[in-house]
Formats: sequence, C-alpha cells, structure tokens
Amino acid sequence: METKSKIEPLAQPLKEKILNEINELVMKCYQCGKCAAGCPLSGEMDYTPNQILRLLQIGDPLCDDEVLRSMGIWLCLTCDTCHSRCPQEVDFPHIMDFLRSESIKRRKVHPKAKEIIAFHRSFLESIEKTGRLHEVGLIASYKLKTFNLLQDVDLAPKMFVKGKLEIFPHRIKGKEAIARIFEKAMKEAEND
Amino acid sequence: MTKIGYFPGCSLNGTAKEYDLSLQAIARIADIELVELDDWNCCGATAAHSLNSTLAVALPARNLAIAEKMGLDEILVPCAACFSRLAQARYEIKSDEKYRTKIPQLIEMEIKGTANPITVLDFLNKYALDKIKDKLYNKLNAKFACYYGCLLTRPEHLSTIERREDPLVMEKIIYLSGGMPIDWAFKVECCGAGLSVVRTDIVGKLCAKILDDAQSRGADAIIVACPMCHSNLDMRRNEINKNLSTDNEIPVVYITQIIGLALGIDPKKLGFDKHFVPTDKFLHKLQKQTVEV
Amino acid sequence: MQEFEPKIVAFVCNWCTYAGADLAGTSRIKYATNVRIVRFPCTGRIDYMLILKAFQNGADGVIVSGCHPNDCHYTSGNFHARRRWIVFNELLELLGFDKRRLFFSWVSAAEGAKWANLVNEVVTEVRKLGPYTEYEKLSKINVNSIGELCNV
Amino acid sequence: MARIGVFVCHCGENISSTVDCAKVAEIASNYPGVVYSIDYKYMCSDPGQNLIKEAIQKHKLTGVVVAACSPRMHEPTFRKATAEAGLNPFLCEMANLREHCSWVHFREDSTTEKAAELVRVLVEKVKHNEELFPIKVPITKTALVIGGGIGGIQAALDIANSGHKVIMVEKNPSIGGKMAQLSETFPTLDCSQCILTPRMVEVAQHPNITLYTYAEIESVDGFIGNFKVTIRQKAKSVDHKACTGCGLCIEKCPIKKIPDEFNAGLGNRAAIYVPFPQAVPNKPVIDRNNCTYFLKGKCGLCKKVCPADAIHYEQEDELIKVDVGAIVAATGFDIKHSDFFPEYGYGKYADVIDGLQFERLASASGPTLGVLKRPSDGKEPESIVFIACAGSRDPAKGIPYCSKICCMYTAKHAMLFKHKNHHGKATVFYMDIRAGGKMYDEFVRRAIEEDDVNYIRGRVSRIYEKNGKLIVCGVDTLLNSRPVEIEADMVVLATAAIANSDSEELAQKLHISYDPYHFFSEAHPKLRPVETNTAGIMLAGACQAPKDIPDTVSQASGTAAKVVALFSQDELTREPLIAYVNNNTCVGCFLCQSVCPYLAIEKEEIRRRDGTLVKTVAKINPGLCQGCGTCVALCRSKSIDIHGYTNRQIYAEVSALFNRREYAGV
Repeated sequence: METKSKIEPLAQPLKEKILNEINELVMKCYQCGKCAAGCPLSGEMDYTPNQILRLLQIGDPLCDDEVLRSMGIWLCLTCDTCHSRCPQEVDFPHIMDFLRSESIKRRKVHPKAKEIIAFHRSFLESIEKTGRLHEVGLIASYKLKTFNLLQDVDLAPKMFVKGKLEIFPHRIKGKEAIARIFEKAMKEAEND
Repeated sequence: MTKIGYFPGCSLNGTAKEYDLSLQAIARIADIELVELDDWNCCGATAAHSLNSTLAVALPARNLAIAEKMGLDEILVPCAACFSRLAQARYEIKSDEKYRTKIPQLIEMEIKGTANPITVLDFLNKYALDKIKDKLYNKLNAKFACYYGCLLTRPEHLSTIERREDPLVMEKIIYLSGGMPIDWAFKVECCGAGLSVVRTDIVGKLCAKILDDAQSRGADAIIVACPMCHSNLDMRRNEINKNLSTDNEIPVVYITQIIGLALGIDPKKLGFDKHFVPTDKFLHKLQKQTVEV
Repeated sequence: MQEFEPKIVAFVCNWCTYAGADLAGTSRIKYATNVRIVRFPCTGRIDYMLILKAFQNGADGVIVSGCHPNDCHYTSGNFHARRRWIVFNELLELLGFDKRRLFFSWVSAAEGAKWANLVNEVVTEVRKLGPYTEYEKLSKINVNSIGELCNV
Repeated sequence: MARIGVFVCHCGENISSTVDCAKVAEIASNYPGVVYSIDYKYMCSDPGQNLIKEAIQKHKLTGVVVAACSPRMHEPTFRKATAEAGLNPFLCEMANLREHCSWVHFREDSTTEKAAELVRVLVEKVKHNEELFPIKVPITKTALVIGGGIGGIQAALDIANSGHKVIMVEKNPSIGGKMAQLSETFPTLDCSQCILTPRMVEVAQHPNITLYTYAEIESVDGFIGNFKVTIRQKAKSVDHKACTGCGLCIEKCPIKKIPDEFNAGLGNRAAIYVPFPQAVPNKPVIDRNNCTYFLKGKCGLCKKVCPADAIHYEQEDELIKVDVGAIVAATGFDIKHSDFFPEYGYGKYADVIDGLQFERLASASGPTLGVLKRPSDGKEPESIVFIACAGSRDPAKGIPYCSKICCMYTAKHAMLFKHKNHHGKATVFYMDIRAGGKMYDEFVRRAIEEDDVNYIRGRVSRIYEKNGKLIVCGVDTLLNSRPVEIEADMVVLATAAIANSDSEELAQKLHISYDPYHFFSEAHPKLRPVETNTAGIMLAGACQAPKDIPDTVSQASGTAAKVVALFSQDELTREPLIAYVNNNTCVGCFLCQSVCPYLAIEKEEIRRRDGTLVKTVAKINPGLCQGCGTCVALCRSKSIDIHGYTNRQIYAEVSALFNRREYAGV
C-alpha cells in the first residue's frame, strides 16, 4: 500500500473479536436504551452503553476507533446494572473490560482517562511489590504519576488518627510468587 | 465449633478496621472460628479486571487455592468487592476450560474450585443468626436504611441474594436483631467505588443521591456490608457536602457493628470511633446498655 | 486423514419431531448432513428391533425422538414407547451393546432449533466413538426371537 | 415387478440451490425398479403434475416417489395427481428434500448424496405400498366452541346461523371475555361493551346454541366428525331455571370484600355474584372458596332472602357428555401483572398498574365509574407514564415475542387520559411503534399530534416512589440517549400478553400442539392459520397468538367457515392408515387391547362351520382406530400391522438407508 490511512485498518472488526474472544454478540442489542437509563454514569459519558454497542454493530473501522478512543469505556463502574436489566441479556460490563484492554493495547486511550489508568497501574504496582494493597504507597505512587499532589491530602491525617493508615506496607511471604503471576500475565497480554 | 475460612482483604486491615473488629466480635459470641487464609494476597480489585483479564482471575485464584490447601470449603469474604472477584474467579475456573488449565500454571498451585466464597450476609444468615438470637441484649430503637450497592446483588450468576432489585435479606437480619428497617429507593444503586479516588466529583453525586434518599425517609443510619461503599459514603462525606452544598449527617455503619450493639458490645470495641461521620448522636439515640464480652 | 462421517438414523414420530425437523428447515437452521429420518406415525409404533436392523445395515448411531410427555397426538403412544425403551435398554445391556450410540429425546413441533442441536450433538458424540464395527455380533442374533422373548 | 417413477423437484431454487437435482434424478434412475426418473423446476405446478400423470400412464408405473418438500405440505397434491392418472393414490410417496435436506444443509457433495439416499429409501418403501381405499365415517353436525370471548361468540354465531348446532363452554360465570372488560376500542374509540353485549345476548337466545357457563372441558376423545366430549359443569349453587336475577342475594351477602376479577382486582364483589351488570347469563353463582356457608357451614342468608328458592347449596359438579363433529378452541389469553417486574417495584407500588386495570379505571362501568382515580389514594392523576413493551420483546424475562396489541392500546390509553384531563401530562416510553392495520397509524399520530402525548423512544430502567410521586427513569434515545426522569402520579405498564395458565393442559386434552409459550399451534403458519394439526379442531383468537379484536373476529369467522364446510358433507373420508390383524397368527393375548388409546380393539370369535369356537382374536374397529401403531410394536406374534407403515415397508426403508456394509459371514 502506498498511502497509509490515518485510521489504521483493524485486521478484523471489533464485534467479531468480541464474539471470538469473550463470546458476546453485540448484534443482540436493539437500542432500547434501558442500559443508559439505569447506568449511574451515562450522564457523564461521551457515548452511553447503547451508543457504544451501536458503534460496534456497524463494524466499520472508523466506528471501532471511536469506541476505543471514547471516555465512556473508562467511566464504566462495572456495577452491572445495565446487564442485570438488559432485555437482550448483553453482558455489557464484560464487553467494557475487553474494550479497555483493547484500547490500551492499541494505544487509543482517551487523554482524560490516563489518570484512571495511572490509578489502576499504581494499584497493581502496589500489589506486585508486596502482595497486598498498601494505601499510603498507592496514593503516593498515584500522585507522582499524575501530579495531583493535593488530591485527598485532607483525608490522610484523619485516617492516620483513626488508625486506618498503615505507614509501612505489609509484605506477604509469597510476594515472589505474586511477582511471577504478574510477570506471566503481563507477558501473555503483550503476546496477544 | 464451626470453622470457616476468612479472607479479610486489604480494606479490613486498613480503612475498614471497624468492620473486622465487629465481625470478629460477633464470631466470638456465635462460637465460630474464622480461620484466616495463610499469606493471602490482594484480589486485584477493579484495577486488575480493567487492565488485564488474566490477572483478574489469577490473583483471587491464588487465595482460593490457599483455602483449598487448608481444607476449607467456605471462605467468608466480608468485602463485597473482594467477594465479587473471588466468586468470579471461581466461576471462570469452573466454567472455562481455558482458565482451568492456565491458572494453575500461573499461580503455581493446584486449584479445583472447591472452596466457595460467601458474603457476610450469607454468613450471618446461615451461621451466626441462629447462634446469637438468644444473646440479643439491646433493643435497637432506630430506623435503618439497608444499603446493598452493586456487588452484593449483581451480577446474577454470582449473587446469592433473592429479589435482586429490592432485596430484603439485610432488612431481615436487622429486624431479627431488633432494629427497624425502612423501605427506601436507593438500596441497590451504585456508589461509584471504582472511581472513588480519580473522579471524586462523579462519585460525590452518586453518593449524595443515596444519602439524601435515606435521610429524607427518616433513617437514623445507613447500614452497609462493603468497605468500598462505606469509605465512599463515610470518609468522603465532607467533600460530598462541600461540593454539593449539603449537610448530610447520617452515619454509615457496618451491619456487623449494629449486630454488635444488639449483642450489647461496647461501641468502642466495635470501632464506632473510627468513622469520619460522627456516630455519637446516633449511639445516644439507641439505648445504651453494654456488657463486657 | 479425512474426518470420520458417522451415519445416523432418526426414528421420529410424524406429529412432533418430524414437524420439528420441518420447522428447522422452514427456519433455515443448518445442521450436519449425516442424519436420515424415518417417519413413524408415533413413537409407540417403533419396533425397537429396527434399531438393531439399522446398525446391521450400516448405522453408527440411532436417534429415537417423539412428542414430550403428555403431548402425544395419540394420547399415550409415547408413554408405551418409553416403557418399552427401558426394557429394550436392558436387553441391549445383556447383549453387551454400546448404548452410547443410542439417543432418546423429546422434540416438539415447535422445537426446530432443538432438533438441529440434537443432530449436531449426536454427530459429534458418535464421531468420537468412531465407526460401529460390531455388526457381526448383531448378525448372529435372531432379532425377532429376542424381540418376542423380551416383548419389545 | 415394480415400475417406479422418481420425480425430483427444484422448488424454484429452494432445493436446487444446495442439491444437484439433475444428479439426484440420474442416480435414482439406476436404483433397482426405477423405470423413469426426471427433475423439474416446480413439480407442484400444473405442468409438473402433468409430468407425473403422463409418466404414470406412459411407463405403466406401479409406484411414484416425488422428491420435493415435506409430505406435510404437498402429499395431498401429489396423491391427488396420482389418482387422476389412474393409480391408487397411496402408491405415491414423498421424499422430503426441502425441509429435511436442502434448507438445513450447505451446498456440498454430502447434501446431494443425502438427497439421493432419501429418494432411495422412499423408492424401497413404495415398492411395498399397497392399494388403499379411504374409510367413510359419519359426521356429527354439532360444533363445540370452547371460550365465550369475542372469538368464541363470533365463531358460535356464524356456525349457528348456518343452521348447525353449537355448544359453547365458558369457564367464567359470564361470557364476554376480555372484550367485556375494555372501556373503548381502537382505532374508533367506540364503547367496547356497547358493541359486544348485543352479540352476547344473541348467543344466549340463539335456538341453535346451547350455552354452558361456569363450565370446563373435562376430557376429549374421538376424532374429526366424531368427538366425544365430557364437560364439567361446576356447581353454581344457584338454580338458574328458578332464579329471576333479582339480585337480592347479592345485596344481602355479608362477604363483600373479595377482589373483583372483572375489575382486575380494583374493586370488590360479594361471595354470591354476577361478574358485571350486562353479564350473560345475568344470574349469580356462589364462589365457594369465599362463601361463609361453604367455609364454616353457617350463614345461609342468600337462601333465606331468595324469593324464588333458587339457592341450592347441595348442588354438585355435573359431568355432561356430548357428541360433536368439530371443536373450536377460542380460549383467549392473559396478561402479565405488575408483580412480574422487579425493576418496576415487584408490584409493591399500588399506582403502577397494568393495561387491563387502566381499562377498568377508564370504563364508565368500572370501579370509579369512569373517573380516572389512582388506586393508592383515589387522587386524579395529573401525570401518567405509559410503558410499552413491558415484558414483551424481552428474552431475559422469557418473552421474546411482540404482544402486538400494546402499541395500539397504549396510544388509546394516553388519548383517553388526555380526553378526561386536557391539562394532564401523558408520556409514553416505547421502543418501536407497531401500528400496522387499517387506520391504526393515523390513530397513533392523532395521539401525538392532536392530543399532545409525549412519546419518548427508550425503555424505562426503573421506577421508584418518592414523596407520593413515582419517579420513572429512562433515556431519550433520539436525543443522544439523554437521561430522562419523569415524576408521575400513575404508571401504566403495557404488560406482555401471555397464554392462559391452563392452556397447556387444554392442549393436551385436545391433542393439539402448542408453541414454547403455550399458545396453540396452527397447522401451517401461512396457509392453514385457523386449523390445528389435529383434524376437526380449529382455533379462533388470541389462544393462538396475541391478537386484537378485528383479527380475532376475522379468524373466528374463518374458523366457522371451516366448520361449516366440514358439516356440509354427510360422510367424511379418512385416510385408511389404520391397524389390521392377521387372524391366522393372532394368539388372542389381547395385550394390544390394553394399550389402545382409542378402545378400537375388539374381540372376534373365529368359529368352524359347525359353530364350534376355534379361537378368539383381536379385531380393529376401523371407525375408531387412529393409526398410532402402538399395538403393532407391542404385538408378540407380529400379527398386527398398520397400513402405510407396515413392517415390510419400514424394514425396506431401514435396509435402504445406507450403502450396505461389506462384512464377513453375510
């Protein structure tokens, strides 16, 4: 090919990938909107759940691209309200998990979602190092990643007074095993 | 003495200490031994399943495998978020061939999925209520809004709760413990825990709706069974009130703390002093009679 | 190597399963070509010695299918079929016959998709079992005399 | 020597697109006994049929195999053609190449191979076919109509007006069905009862109609033209011959707080009651489950006050046996109630009601005399939300089908509300508006354009109550899926139309088939929509699938035409596919007698010329035998066989199934 299109064509429409890899059929959605009506965050999303499904249904690379770059996929709380009320039994949270990892893999993450990912990453790093979540470590690492230095500063001293903050992390004995789990899982994700 | 596996999860070691305290206190009175899983690890929470589906199964699976090794059939998982991850991992391993072969290699342990995670509501219903009903000491003269949130009622394949749109199991437990549950409209709405740190603005709006509804229907306290819900509704209260110019004072307490009160345990030993939203007024309203245990 | 294509015979009743298979057709549900349907008025009519006959004649698997309990067009034919089926199964056990090649199912006139699934499942199962090779054994049996003996 | 002709149909492209029809015909020409084999585009067309007829005569065929569609479709066509060519029609068989082969497989070698094998099986069968002659049976020219709603009423009147007797059985104390409960009807907004009650009276007074209300079908035996039906007349506890319908008993009955079925639970009735003022018959029955006399043995007030001495507590259920020639099932439908919807409050909000309840609230004869008052506190609602597709098109709730009537009655409800309260706010949440029908879409447009009903495209996620208002949470999918929250005083759910809870049981009594949702199945979805697969039993109305009034009435008249056509003959010819006994081998064990569901097996004594008894053998009564063949499979001495499915035919089929394996020893 001589010219490279701005949108790199996906080898396969996302809806097919979704069907093959997590066995969810996006074509089931008939756009009743009950998911968006019950979603606690649909008002905040650029694309509501039914709109994301509509984009996926079209199966066009441009639409797939829009989905992966959307903010909506990062705001999903996985509260499962949409899925539990969906008349067509579309497991939307399951699809959302898939879209998020796909978005990272293809480097299409919405700019505003980077903080959310940074938080998730800090969270996982904390576990990777010690086997358990260390809240002080998590907040410190997240702040360094995002430069949100002032966020939640008023909570910390109070938590400390209430005996809810451990300054030093608890390291589990099997932390090497945990580190190996991380290593293998991450490698697998890269190879996908 | 009944023995049940116990997976406290990271929160009960930190932000939800009072949950752990009150749960242990009830277990002692009910004569149930909570056997903490050896060297357990974090379940991975929202972060793992948002970024890496394999990790989301492997991390909780290690805990399931530990429980199996210890010969435990049931694991009490008081945190609803941890419960959801452990139960989901067990579900995947039992139903998906792919995970059945992959996971043992990752965690370097055998796993069959024989250890069954249960929620604190299952635990109270199945084991504790019968044993403590003769030991109830205090009449809880207050109105309670029982809050379930998402992870106790959804998704359907993991939930052990009936009438998932309007569950009544917590209400039943509170009623049997002498309290007065109220009917309200936000008991299964999501509090937004997954975005608690990063998008506090959004979470504040969600929490405010929940708090408003409970307060406007005359509840004296909101009862929760999940540290995520608790930290959102309690620790972030100042922020919520400030952002939305409200002054919501309704305390948020764990169901185990309330049962502890009904059993006559000293509120301090139940960790009532660890809440951000003051509980003094609420405690005052309840008749106070305490016994040492 | 070419995959083994099992030969499956289905003995079905006219009112439920035959109509269900018609519905699968009307609905254009695709399934494996391995099956041959023999139509009976009712499963009650099916002489189970025909099953042995089918194996003698090259079948690798046999399906018997009719109306759901209580739905029989003739009130009770399917009950008698079921009752004789149990006796027949004991007889097969006596003969040392591999009963995994036999399938009994209820498919109503409204269950086109169920019929298609049934055929596909049976084909997959029998494919795993491989070709039926013990027909010599069957050829030595005087099927009629045993049929009389066991009243099936 | 057999001379078989094989006729392979392309069915346009329905068969030929996946099966190589010419090749099948060619292979078939090599089967032993086949003397003629040909393929053709449409065998069922006139030229196609002529092809068969000419071949039969030219090649002196002794058997015909038409390889085309399902015999359930065109067997009569080809057998008729065969007969017209002078060959016994039962020497024609069909190989099902369409439904069982071309439609269910892809175009590949194995599909054509299968088609050829199917032909071979039938060729082998037809070699053993015998000439058979139809059986003639008399017809009882009385029709049974089950259900007294508008469908049953229409069918009964049409049949009765053609001069035939009709027996109508209705399980409720009055006929009228769902239509009697409606306020106005779409798309004309004429009063439902006003157009229905004259028909109800006509049924009651028609000399050809015998009406059994408060009665159910106990059992059905027999077959087309000759059904034997047992009706259970439930004890009314009131002698309707003596009763004058004065109503004094109802007035004096102390038990008055029983939720009224006719008013969809929104009103109360007494334990002795007439369901509604225009009921037919307009005479009461005692509801024994709620009557103090029957529960506790005392009271007896109604008996004391009755001036006609018509109260008979000792009355018992009565079993009435009738002979009928045809049966019309017109048992109607039911709807889901608000407690079916977890997300809409599990039925805990009194003001979340179903469509039928709204009809009663809007009806002039209803519990509020036509004033719209909400059930919880009697307040007149200012804002009503109507939710279409409540439960319908919802596979998660087990109801994937469209209930068909809801779009129209929801528009009607919204209109009725706006007509009663011009300033009221009417909101309809819908997914699609399905208004196919004469003047239907115009009606919906009128609701939107003239009556200012706000239609929002989106499904409601949940309803909760706050400060006496119902908060309805939805989205507007036509406005970027923007969240919409509406405060309503009342919510009307257009709940799914479902089959009656006892429809499965009735289908089993009638031996008719039903679909996965327990609606009765028609014989063919397009060409035989009013008949069932069981000859002589027809359908009318919503027992087959959700239907509105005009569709129900049309179908009822169609069904009546079928019944009348049947009754226009004095005798009925039946296919002779019945069992027969070989007297020589029958040992007279009569095992067959014990399994015959039709009591068609009798004992026959075989005597010598001098009158001494040789043996007693089984004899099939051809009038009763339905040809199930259970006796054939059970017969130890192989003395019973069944025409059309003889042992020889079936063994021939099974032997021809596959290319016989080569194996040692045989």
